[in-house]
Amino acid sequence: MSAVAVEREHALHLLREMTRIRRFEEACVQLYSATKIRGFLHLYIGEEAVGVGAMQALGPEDAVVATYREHGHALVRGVPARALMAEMLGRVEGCCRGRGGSMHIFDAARRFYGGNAIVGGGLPLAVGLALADKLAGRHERVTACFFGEGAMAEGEFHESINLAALWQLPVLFLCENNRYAMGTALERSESETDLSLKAASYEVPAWPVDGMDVLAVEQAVRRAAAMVRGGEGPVFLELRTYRFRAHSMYDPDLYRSKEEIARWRERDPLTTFPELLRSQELLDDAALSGIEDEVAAEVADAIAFADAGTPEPVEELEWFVTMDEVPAA
Amino acid sequence: MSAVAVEREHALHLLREMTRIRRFEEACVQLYSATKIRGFLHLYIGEEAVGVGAMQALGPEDAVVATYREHGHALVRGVPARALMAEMLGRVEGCCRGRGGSMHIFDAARRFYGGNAIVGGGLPLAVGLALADKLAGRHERVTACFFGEGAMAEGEFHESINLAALWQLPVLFLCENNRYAMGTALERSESETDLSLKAASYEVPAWPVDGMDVLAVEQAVRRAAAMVRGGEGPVFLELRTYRFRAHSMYDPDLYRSKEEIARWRERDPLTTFPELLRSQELLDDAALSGIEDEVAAEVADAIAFADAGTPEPVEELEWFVTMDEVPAA
Amino acid sequence: MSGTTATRTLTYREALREGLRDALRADERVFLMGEDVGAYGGSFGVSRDLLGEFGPERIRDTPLSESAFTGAGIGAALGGMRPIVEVMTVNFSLLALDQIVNNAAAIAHMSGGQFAVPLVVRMTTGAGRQLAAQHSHSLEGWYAHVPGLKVLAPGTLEDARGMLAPALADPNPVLIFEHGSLYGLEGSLTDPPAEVALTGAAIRRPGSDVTLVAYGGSLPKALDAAETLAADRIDAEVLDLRALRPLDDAAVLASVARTHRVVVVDEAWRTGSFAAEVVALVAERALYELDAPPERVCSVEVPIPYAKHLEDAALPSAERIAAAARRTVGR
Amino acid sequence: MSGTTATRTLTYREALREGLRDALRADERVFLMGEDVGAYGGSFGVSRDLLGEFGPERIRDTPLSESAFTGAGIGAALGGMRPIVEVMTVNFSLLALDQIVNNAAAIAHMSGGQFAVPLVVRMTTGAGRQLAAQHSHSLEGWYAHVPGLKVLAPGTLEDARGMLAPALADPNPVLIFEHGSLYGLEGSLTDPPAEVALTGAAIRRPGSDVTLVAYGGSLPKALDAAETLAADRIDAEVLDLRALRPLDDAAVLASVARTHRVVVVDEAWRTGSFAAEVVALVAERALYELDAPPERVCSVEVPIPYAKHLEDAALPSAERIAAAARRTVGR
Ligand SMILES: Cc1ncc(C[n+]2csc(CCOP(=O)(O)OP(=O)(O)O)c2C)c(N)n1
Ligand SMILES: Cc1ncc(C[n+]2csc(CCOP(=O)(O)OP(=O)(O)O)c2C)c(N)n1
Ligand SMILES: [Mg+2]
Ligand SMILES: [Mg+2]
Repeated sequence: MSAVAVEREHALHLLREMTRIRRFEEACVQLYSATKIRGFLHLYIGEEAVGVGAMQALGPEDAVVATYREHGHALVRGVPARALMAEMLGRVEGCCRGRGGSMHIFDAARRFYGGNAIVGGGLPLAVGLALADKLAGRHERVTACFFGEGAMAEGEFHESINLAALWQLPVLFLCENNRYAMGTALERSESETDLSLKAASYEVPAWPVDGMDVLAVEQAVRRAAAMVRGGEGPVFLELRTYRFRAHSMYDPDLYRSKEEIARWRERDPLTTFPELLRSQELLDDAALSGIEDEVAAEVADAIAFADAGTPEPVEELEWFVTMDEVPAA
Repeated sequence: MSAVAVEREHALHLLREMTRIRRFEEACVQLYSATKIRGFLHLYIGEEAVGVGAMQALGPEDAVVATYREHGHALVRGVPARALMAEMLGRVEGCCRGRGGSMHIFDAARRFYGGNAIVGGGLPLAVGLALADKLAGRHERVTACFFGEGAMAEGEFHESINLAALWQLPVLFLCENNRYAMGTALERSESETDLSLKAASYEVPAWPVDGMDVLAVEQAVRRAAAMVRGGEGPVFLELRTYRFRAHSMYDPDLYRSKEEIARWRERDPLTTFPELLRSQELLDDAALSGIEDEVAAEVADAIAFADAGTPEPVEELEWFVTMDEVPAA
Repeated sequence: MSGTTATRTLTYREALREGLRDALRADERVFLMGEDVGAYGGSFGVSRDLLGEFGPERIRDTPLSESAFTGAGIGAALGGMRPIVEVMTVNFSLLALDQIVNNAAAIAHMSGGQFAVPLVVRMTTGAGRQLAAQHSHSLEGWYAHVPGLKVLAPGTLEDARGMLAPALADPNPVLIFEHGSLYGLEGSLTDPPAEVALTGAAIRRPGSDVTLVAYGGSLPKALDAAETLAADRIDAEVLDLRALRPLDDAAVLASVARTHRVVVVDEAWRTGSFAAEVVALVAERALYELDAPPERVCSVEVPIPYAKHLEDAALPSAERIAAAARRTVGR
Repeated sequence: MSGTTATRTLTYREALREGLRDALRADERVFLMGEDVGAYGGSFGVSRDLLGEFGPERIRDTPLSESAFTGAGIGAALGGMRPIVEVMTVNFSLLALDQIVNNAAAIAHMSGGQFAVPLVVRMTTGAGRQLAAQHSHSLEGWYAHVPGLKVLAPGTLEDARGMLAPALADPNPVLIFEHGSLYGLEGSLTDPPAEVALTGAAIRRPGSDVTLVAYGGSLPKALDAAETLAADRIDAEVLDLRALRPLDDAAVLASVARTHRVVVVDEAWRTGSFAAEVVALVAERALYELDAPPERVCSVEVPIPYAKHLEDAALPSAERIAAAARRTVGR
């Protein structure tokens, strides 16, 4: 665990955010078993330190692009748990009126641009958002793009990072290396498994970060974001992490050993970070259960809200296929 | 010019091959002006040392994949000038019955797999041809894939070289870096302009070669091909060259200076190589004009053959849309 | 079950797997390649257990790179192999479309018949599982537009089991679209399995009042609709296209010549759907046979939404098919 | 020429360029991005000279990476800009299709209306210049299949000049298909140029005996055919679709209701062509208006060959259109 000094309040904030994600995802599993959530469901359990740490470096003016494994990012970005859970349940009160579901969370007010179910599909969007900022002279803005290590084999990754580097665009490439793309281990996907080295071949500053350490992530992303804001072009970070659960609810998880999972569970940020804080006397039982209670209440409230939500009237099915105007930013 | 010692006979062979390409291409220009050749026509003038040098390292069992700028490769690979010219003129005597034209030269007997008008489109094919060899245990074979430096920005390049490296396939990646993709200079296309460095980021051995020096090309490709045949996976060569003509017959050539072209013309392999041979007393006027005469006769014969050729009967238009059997290899 | 051939119960998924296993056993040149076909067992479980029997060279996991591995399948076919490329779903096949259209489909013709591309590409298609806009496409009609390809849509266990062998024997690129909602379908097959034709439509239910043309995932819906209609004494014929390219024109026209009414079911969006082709065919070549305007039952023209009730509302259903059929017979 | 507005002669290419120049001058948020739009002057010369006036930020050359720069156009539109992406030709747009279908077309709907994508994508389409199999596609019909997109096909100088402004004003992704054989077309335009509607079909030649439906590069052929037919006293109406999506159903149906015969011209391959959609529309909604089976004049189902006589034989021609029209009137 990193030795970074940390303010108590901020430390508890980080812990609370990671806990919110964990409990939210656990609730999703139950709701899936109860057949209230359907379709593909990809959980962020185990990877919370990445989303939480990274999001600390971003302000409301920045943009975020994520993948189908984006509940955590959305929550920390400020999408209300109610709107998120209502989306999972396909309610009109959901952040996308129930049309997107788990893989397509969008929130215009928070500049959260999805939620993309095509691997690599968000990368060109991020380049374009950053290009818009550059052309419009909005120099302080950053576009943060999350994607898995599996996406790096796609042509879209190559084309997008080259464009961003060539045009010196303010994109923060945040690669969540959880070692597997569905069942495909990194070694069976990339001839060069040092992903920072790969990214550096585009003349992009790049380095690996311990993605199980929320403080290390925060620190690295802050540094990277500052470089990007400084107009020096994109930066790439490889955030080394692990998903504790199967790829999706359909995955029989045949491709990795129980031992491997157990080893990584020892580094669970929801265990190690509280331990660190305790060791620094920043956290005690009361504070911890305070957080857990708060979060439990938030999640319960979100579920109740979603459960009580309404399906969008079928008459509205064809709304927004084409738009009558560009919604105000 | 490289200081490689060279047998006279081989030297004259190389010169003859380069001359064949040059004169063939010049004839194409004239036939284009005479509106006998139509469509897009991309000339290899200036780049002859690359195709000629490289092809020396390949045997009949090897496979070749090229681009729309492939007359030279086809000629040196052994496609008869007659069949090639008849193809340009859209005759049934052409190597593809006049259906392919300049951009789609194929020759099954010579394992010449195109002729591809989609930039980067041949790269996955080359990977597959090499995969077939590997799976079938044909270990001595190489698949040589020619492509321009512009193609390296495409996702297909990234995906293909990664596959080849990951699976250790016998692919020889031969990048013809003529500094421009149509009007786009390399610096405006790639964030990293050292292409060998780029290729090396896939864990593929890669190095630059003077593509204006036919002996240097031959030597490098021989070495690379030997590595590939040795089962060590793919090798990438950046062949630094220049096209003296516009991109195609449509190109007004607005994007580069006359001075730049003139500087490169000083390195014209059809000037420098004869000079080298003369300086080593391997070539004299008689031998040179012997070659020119031979080549002139070959090209004239090809044109006459093509001119006298017949259009494929329109009734055959729908032949080969689907095949009734796989042609024997 | 009685009779001389044994029958057994299995799923569409298992039928596909048996077809794969047989093909891999029968010909050394056959191999399966795609994302997660090996260690994961296939994203929809079709290739589960094959890695164990055939090893990683022949059950070949690929990185996420649809264009390159599909193109590599084309190259391997040119190189003498008989590859089966699994593109996980039709949605991702957009990333490989250039290779399929510009190489697989074109090389034979543009080389003047020097080459053939004996490649099979399998993929999942269709909606109905709340996978939302980017994972619910039905784009097989696009592929059916392209000369040089053959496009199959097995809608029965027999076809799931049997189409692969003739597809591999065919010298041309053959695309097989497996509808995602069919994998769990149960049914019985004879043992040994029957051989099936590669192409050609099949009458799955004879009838005299109206022809319901369907394929793939829409076939069960059309059969359901026919049952409902039967209860109202409307006798619907269900014609399973089986192959979209080549289309069995004659079978469509013959059925319409008997029933004089036609409803075409297609899960694609209506505008520019393959159903439009079938309707156009009938209008051009059997206009005077028609006793009522032809009908199409397609998806509503919206990106398919996640919420179940909205998704259901967007897709063809037995009810919508039956209603369309009723319109054609005026009841 | 007389009258109060001046007219002047120019080419389709120049008309497009004027439209671009005006758009760039009118709105700071507009920029043009694509391969060789700048230093080279545009692969078909459309953007020549614009780099000088607007500079490399707004006339932005891209590397060969169709997916990324098209997707970047979508992102830039989401970020408040009004990008015009030039994909050199429809052939290469296959490499960008995922971005167009899964992002540009879907984001508004799947986000529940939170976003719009005010993007314009221009590309060259069509055959006829001996560019052979990989460079001769007519795939605009595929795009017309996709809800969320608008698909335009300017077939006249006026539309070439005028469609860009309303396309940029539209909050949705608009694709403009410029047929490669039209760039050199000469004609005259009024000064100041007339405003044109974004969508809606236009009768380019009124007639009473048969409707010739065409668009883009097929429009001049249809008009030629109409002239030939007139010489035989067959009075053909030529309906220019102008937009394939949304399709102006009413205009098609109204014309057929007048003429009772229809020939649809489309340079795409016949099976699954957009022409099938038009024929299906007529069959479904104007069956009893038809006095003859509808006809399609499409490309022969082959990868388009290089040799001129074979290419000509593969493509629709005024002769084939006229022959089809004659069949509909029984002469
Ligand atoms: C283009 C594309 N191909 C395949 C898929 C199917 N798929 C969904 S997630 C996934 C694995 C992606 O792995 P990675 O990028 O590492 O992200 P992770 O799921 O590990 O977070 C695959 C293959 C897809 N959604 N899109
Ligand atoms: C996918 C694709 N995009 C664009 C084009 C148009 N185009 C043809 S050649 C070319 C330039 C290619 O440059 P490079 O790869 O360097 O090869 P060179 O022509 O210099 O030999 C372009 C942009 C194409 N044919 N294919
Ligand atoms: Mg991963
Ligand atoms: Mg080049």
